Amino acid sequence: MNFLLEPLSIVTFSPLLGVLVLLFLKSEQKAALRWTALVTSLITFLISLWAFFFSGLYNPANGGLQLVAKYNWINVAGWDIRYYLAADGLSILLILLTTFLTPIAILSTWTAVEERVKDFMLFFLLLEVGMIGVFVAQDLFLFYIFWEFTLIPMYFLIGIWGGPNRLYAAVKFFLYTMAGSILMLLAILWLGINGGTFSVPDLVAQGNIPADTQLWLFIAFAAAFAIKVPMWPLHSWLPDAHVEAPTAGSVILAGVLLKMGTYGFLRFNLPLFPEASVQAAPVIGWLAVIGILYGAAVSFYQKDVKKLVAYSSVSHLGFVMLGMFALNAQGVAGAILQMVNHGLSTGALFLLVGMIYEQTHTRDLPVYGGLWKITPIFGTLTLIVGLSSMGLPGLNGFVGEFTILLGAFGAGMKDGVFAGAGGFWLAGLAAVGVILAAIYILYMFQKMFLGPAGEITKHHDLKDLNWREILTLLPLLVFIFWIGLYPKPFFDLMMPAIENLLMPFQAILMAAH
Amino acid sequence: MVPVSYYLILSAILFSLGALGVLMRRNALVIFMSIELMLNAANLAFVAFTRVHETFSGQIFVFFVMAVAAAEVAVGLALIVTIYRSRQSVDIDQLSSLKG
Amino acid sequence: MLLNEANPATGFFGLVPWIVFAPVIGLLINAFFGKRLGETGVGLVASLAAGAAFLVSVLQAVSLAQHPEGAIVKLGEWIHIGQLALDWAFRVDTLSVTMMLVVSGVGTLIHIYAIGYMREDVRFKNDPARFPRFFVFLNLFIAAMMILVSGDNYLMLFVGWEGVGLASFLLIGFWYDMDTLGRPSWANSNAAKKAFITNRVGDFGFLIAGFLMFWYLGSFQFDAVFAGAPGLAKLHPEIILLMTVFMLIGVAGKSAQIPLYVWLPDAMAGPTPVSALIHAATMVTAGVYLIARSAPIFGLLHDSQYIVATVGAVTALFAATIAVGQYDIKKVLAYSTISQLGFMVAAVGMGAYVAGMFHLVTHAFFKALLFLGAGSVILGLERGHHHAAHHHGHGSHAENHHEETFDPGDMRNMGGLRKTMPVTFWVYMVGTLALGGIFPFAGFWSKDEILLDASLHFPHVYWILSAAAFLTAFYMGRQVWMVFFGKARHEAAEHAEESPLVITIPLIILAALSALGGFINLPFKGFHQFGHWLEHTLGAIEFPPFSLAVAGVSTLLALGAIALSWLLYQRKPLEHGQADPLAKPLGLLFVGMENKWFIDEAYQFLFVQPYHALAGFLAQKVDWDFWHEWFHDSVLVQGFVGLARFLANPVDLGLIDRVSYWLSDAIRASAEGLRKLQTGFVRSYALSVVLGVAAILGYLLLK
Amino acid sequence: MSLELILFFILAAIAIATAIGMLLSRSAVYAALYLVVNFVSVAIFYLLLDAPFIALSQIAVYAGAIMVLFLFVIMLIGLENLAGELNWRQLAWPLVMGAILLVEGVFLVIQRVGQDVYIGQTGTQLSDPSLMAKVLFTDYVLPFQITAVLLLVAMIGAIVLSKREKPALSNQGKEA
Repeated sequence: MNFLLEPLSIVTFSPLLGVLVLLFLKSEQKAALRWTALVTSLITFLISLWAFFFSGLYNPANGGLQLVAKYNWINVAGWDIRYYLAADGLSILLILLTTFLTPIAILSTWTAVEERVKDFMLFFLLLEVGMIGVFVAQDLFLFYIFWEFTLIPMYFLIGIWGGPNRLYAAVKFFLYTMAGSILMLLAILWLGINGGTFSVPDLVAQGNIPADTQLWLFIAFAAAFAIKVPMWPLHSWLPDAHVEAPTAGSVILAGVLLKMGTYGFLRFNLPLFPEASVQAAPVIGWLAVIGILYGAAVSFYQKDVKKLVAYSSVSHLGFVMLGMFALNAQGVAGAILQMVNHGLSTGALFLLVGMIYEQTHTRDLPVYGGLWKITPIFGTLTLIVGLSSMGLPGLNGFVGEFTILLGAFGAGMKDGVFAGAGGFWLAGLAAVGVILAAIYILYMFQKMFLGPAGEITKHHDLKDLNWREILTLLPLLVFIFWIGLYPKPFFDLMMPAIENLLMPFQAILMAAH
Repeated sequence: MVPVSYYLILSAILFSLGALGVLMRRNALVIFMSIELMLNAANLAFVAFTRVHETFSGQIFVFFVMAVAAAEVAVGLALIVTIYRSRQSVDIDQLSSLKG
Repeated sequence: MLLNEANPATGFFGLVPWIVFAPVIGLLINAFFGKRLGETGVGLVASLAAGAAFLVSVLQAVSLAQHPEGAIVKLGEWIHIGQLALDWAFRVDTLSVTMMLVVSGVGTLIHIYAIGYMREDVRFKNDPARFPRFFVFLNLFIAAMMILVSGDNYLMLFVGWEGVGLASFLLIGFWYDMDTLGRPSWANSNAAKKAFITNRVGDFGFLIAGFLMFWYLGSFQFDAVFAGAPGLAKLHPEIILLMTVFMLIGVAGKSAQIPLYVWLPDAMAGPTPVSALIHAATMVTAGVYLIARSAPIFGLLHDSQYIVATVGAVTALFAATIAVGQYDIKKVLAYSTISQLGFMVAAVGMGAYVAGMFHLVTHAFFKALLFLGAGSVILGLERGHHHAAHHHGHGSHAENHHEETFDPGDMRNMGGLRKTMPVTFWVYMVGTLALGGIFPFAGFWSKDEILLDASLHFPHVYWILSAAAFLTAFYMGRQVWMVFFGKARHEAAEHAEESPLVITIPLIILAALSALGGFINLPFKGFHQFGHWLEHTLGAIEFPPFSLAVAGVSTLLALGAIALSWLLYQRKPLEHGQADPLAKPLGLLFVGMENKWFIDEAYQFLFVQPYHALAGFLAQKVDWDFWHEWFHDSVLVQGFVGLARFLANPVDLGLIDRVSYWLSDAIRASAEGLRKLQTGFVRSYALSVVLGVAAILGYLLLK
Repeated sequence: MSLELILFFILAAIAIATAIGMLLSRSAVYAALYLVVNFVSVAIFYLLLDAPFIALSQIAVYAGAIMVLFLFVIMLIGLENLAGELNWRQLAWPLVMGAILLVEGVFLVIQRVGQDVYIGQTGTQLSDPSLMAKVLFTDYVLPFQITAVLLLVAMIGAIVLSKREKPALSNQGKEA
């Protein structure tokens, strides 16, 4: 039973305690249900803070895996499957992002979810378990279980509490992700059987996969992750899922679930298949750039705010992928930070959209207009979050986007991964995305808040944000400014791990040129 | 010294008697008691084997069997009470709704 | 804490972060407590914040006088990844302090002016609750601009660069729910958006220049970059050229040069103090500052200088031609600003950094003066309009007020204001003479220095700039005659009233500066104080001797232009509804000037509409119809359904079902027999269990 | 023939006799009482086998708790006259099967165990309940916990099953 007492196990499974409490509450006790879920998720957040910063068990200067919990689990037929949890600089920010966003998302459902509150909270806490599990699992098999497990609560969150077309969206989300995962499962089995172990660090240490096999495995893993990210052109499920999902679902979907894809690339594809990663980098880089421009252009055309934000995710995650596959320190660090940034600002955008939707029950841009006059706090917060999303210097988005672009540009230099495949053009075109981001964000802001009063603004008695809503957004805003002005603590957390991660690539690139 | 086979034969006899009880009685309560008898017979064999193999496993199994038996009796008797309430009888030959 | 980090030997340098903190504190106070402070309180807080920044700037200048080498004050680390090392660090040297003084000095005056201006403006626009917001934005602008001019690396400069863009966006869109005439409209917010996006295009250039800089020179820090640039220029001159060209794109965005100047005229949608502060005196000069700051890079290649100088000169002339054809008092000034920025960019492009910066300073004075004067005129007309409406209005005033689209900024509605608004008139005259380049006003000295440099090194620039200077004097003359002379062409102008002291006092101070500002850098031996001041930063500077020829020609041109404008606009003053006297002689040319050479329309056609169409095509056709609806919902889903149907009908019904029917028949037959076994008696089931047990035991026994 | 063996035979006789008695008893109460005696005799066998803890558990759980439960239920549903329940014509198959089982069992024991296997001599250790507890709470802790849950579930199940359906009061109220 010791495995349950490991710090990371506690972090991962502590939401289950809340689930247990929820089971004993009646469906009618809505307040109690909400408070239970909120308090549980807050406790989980505190535990995660404790585990990483106050327990003394985690040393940020160490680039390797820490807080290791390693137990034998399934040892049959020569398979070596372990219960293996650990965290390092690549995952710590994402774990914290998950535990941080969950209470915020729960808080946002306070008045938005009135039906089947109990089931909602249950699924939400279960979802949190799955998400944290994905980020801490170091055994491929365990990872796969967590990975697939997240699908189920999300499926129900969309399918039960979603918009009018929720079933279509939920099924599409489920099938799309499943389809990618199947290939990954095959690759996992191949690795586990041929490598003699499912533990990622061991497999990385062995590292004797021939280059052509690597490429196949890379593609199989990438299939699952690219759909989740989602990379262009596999993004078709995203607008449906986002538009139909309830606000809290959208927040978590954008904030954390998409990061599982990018994290997958970072944790599995890069270290396990370094040669294949270098080979595939230009392709992924170009897909990312197309995604950046395409997502920005398409979101500019949207009339539905949620759809606009959803497509902007395609653009933002294009930046993340571009930075990651620049395979240099600036690019990867920027990519990880941008994952967090996207979680914060897009999460906040979804929250804001949800807050106004609760009052107006429409997300149609043309019926808004002139809102800033009536709801100044709401307008100002949306402006700040929007600016963060479009990368205004001084806010978090800029730090991520700038370092990514800088990294991508450096990868176009003569010894970088993009050197033979477009060079500076990748970063140059991606930088155009910065202009396009300004266009769609300002378009959205203008159509909602500026200009003369629109239909909704005229005919509804709209209220500004209340204290609970401000409280929901405040933590996000704090981090938006913090990361923008003083990102050092965040970079410090990830840099040692990034240096470890990039070590093999220098040799490979040296050999290639 | 008693050879262990004596205990085992006794256990077999008790078990057979229990089985006989299940087969020949119609009263659900008595059938239940017969089942308890069979469980006891099995327990006896367990404990006997404990002495042969010099390990606690047999005793511990008996312990678990008792716990399970207690649970089984609780549920079973509750069922009987419920059946009696609806049928005013515990004659199992009258309970033939499973007839094909 | 902040004080400790500075070198204690160097006086007030440690205070420099307060040029940013002071306005930030001001904006926070006003943002959170603005409603409670009342209008005067808000204005006071904001002005004090700007004033504090000015005070700190003065202290910097005092310290610099003793330690001209300046200092770098590090506040903290920002982004450190690998070799990338970006800090929050402030650079105090003569160049940055010059900018600080201009920004905070002019800024403070405009803050004070704005207290009076906005108090009336919010009432004309019927939304007094918006008053505090204006000062929040204004302080935000000061803070961002201070970051821009004081940053010690290109990225920190960029923070300010985008920050002022944001402030500009917010202030242009301050009356976001109406147009410049106060009618409900998207116009102002469109103008704001246009400004931000155009600036972003420039920022894109800036970013690319930054990337080149980092990967070829290894740093963003000014000293490190400048140290490495000459070496790179020898190895890869093309990289330096690219860097400067991309930087020029950034400059074109921020300083409104061709081809990105289009946002600035629209930016006049913002309240007049904004036009004065941001879109004339300070923000738009950021590009000039950037080039001056990057002098060690721009000076490396003649090609870079040539391109920059030409862009500046062409912009100067081009914008001046448009200014001639405008009727809106602020639009004329806006195009004049673009034109003057062209002068400055041309100057710094030629390597005449002192001349460029000199013109920047004097221009800040007189253009701020002109804009504020124009604001005063507009307010005067608004008052007059109200006055007239109250006296004449038969029936409902409000109705009258709303139906008539009176444009207080249209010069065709003015005339004869010399008598009704005397203070405004006199200060405006000072500004006009300074801008026109009349001896001994400030503009004369600075413009003359630019022309002198051009005549020595870039003759083509000299000719273009001279033409622009001629037009400058002409359109300013035209404006003055139309606004202040002749007789009123509208009843509002008849009843116009002079502005209160809170407005006129800043005007008078600015007028004094515009008149005397030129004396900081007289082009005679033994003077050149401003040049020597900047020499500490820019290195040794060549001071060409004062040329009577150049000065004489430019003065003659200016006087000639004013005379020409007198002939056209004053000898026979414009009547109400009469067409511009230039329209006939110039014909199509004037139509072009009037309509800004149709550049906006061209951009609309070339960029905006195609992007709209492309976005629509991608979103609707490609992403939705093709990819989402057709490919996913039709091909994938229907393909799956089709496959399922195939499996269901021929395969399943035809084959498997047949087999299964047969099987089921067989099973049913056997079940008929077997069901007899189901007696329903529990004991018979038990019996069969025992039978099974017995069988197993038997097997064990026989095995 | 040792004393132990004599004791064994006596007890075996009692056990078999009470089992048969239970089988043939006309009344459920008698059957239950026969069974109690049977359980007690089996408990004594446990003592003979050096398993005191099990023996006492046997008495507490079987003879005590379980049989009391039986008696309670018998009281609850009333005494049923079981006379005539045993229909000798129906008994052929059960008897045959019981006999087969018995024969097979005995033969299996003889075949597999043999008559000369004696009980080991280290019984003192096996009889120590504290040692047993140690094994129970280390190696078998998970089954132990699961058993606890099982008991809880059984308890809840029994409560739910034997709870009377509440009559629909509201309807009656309306009609009344």
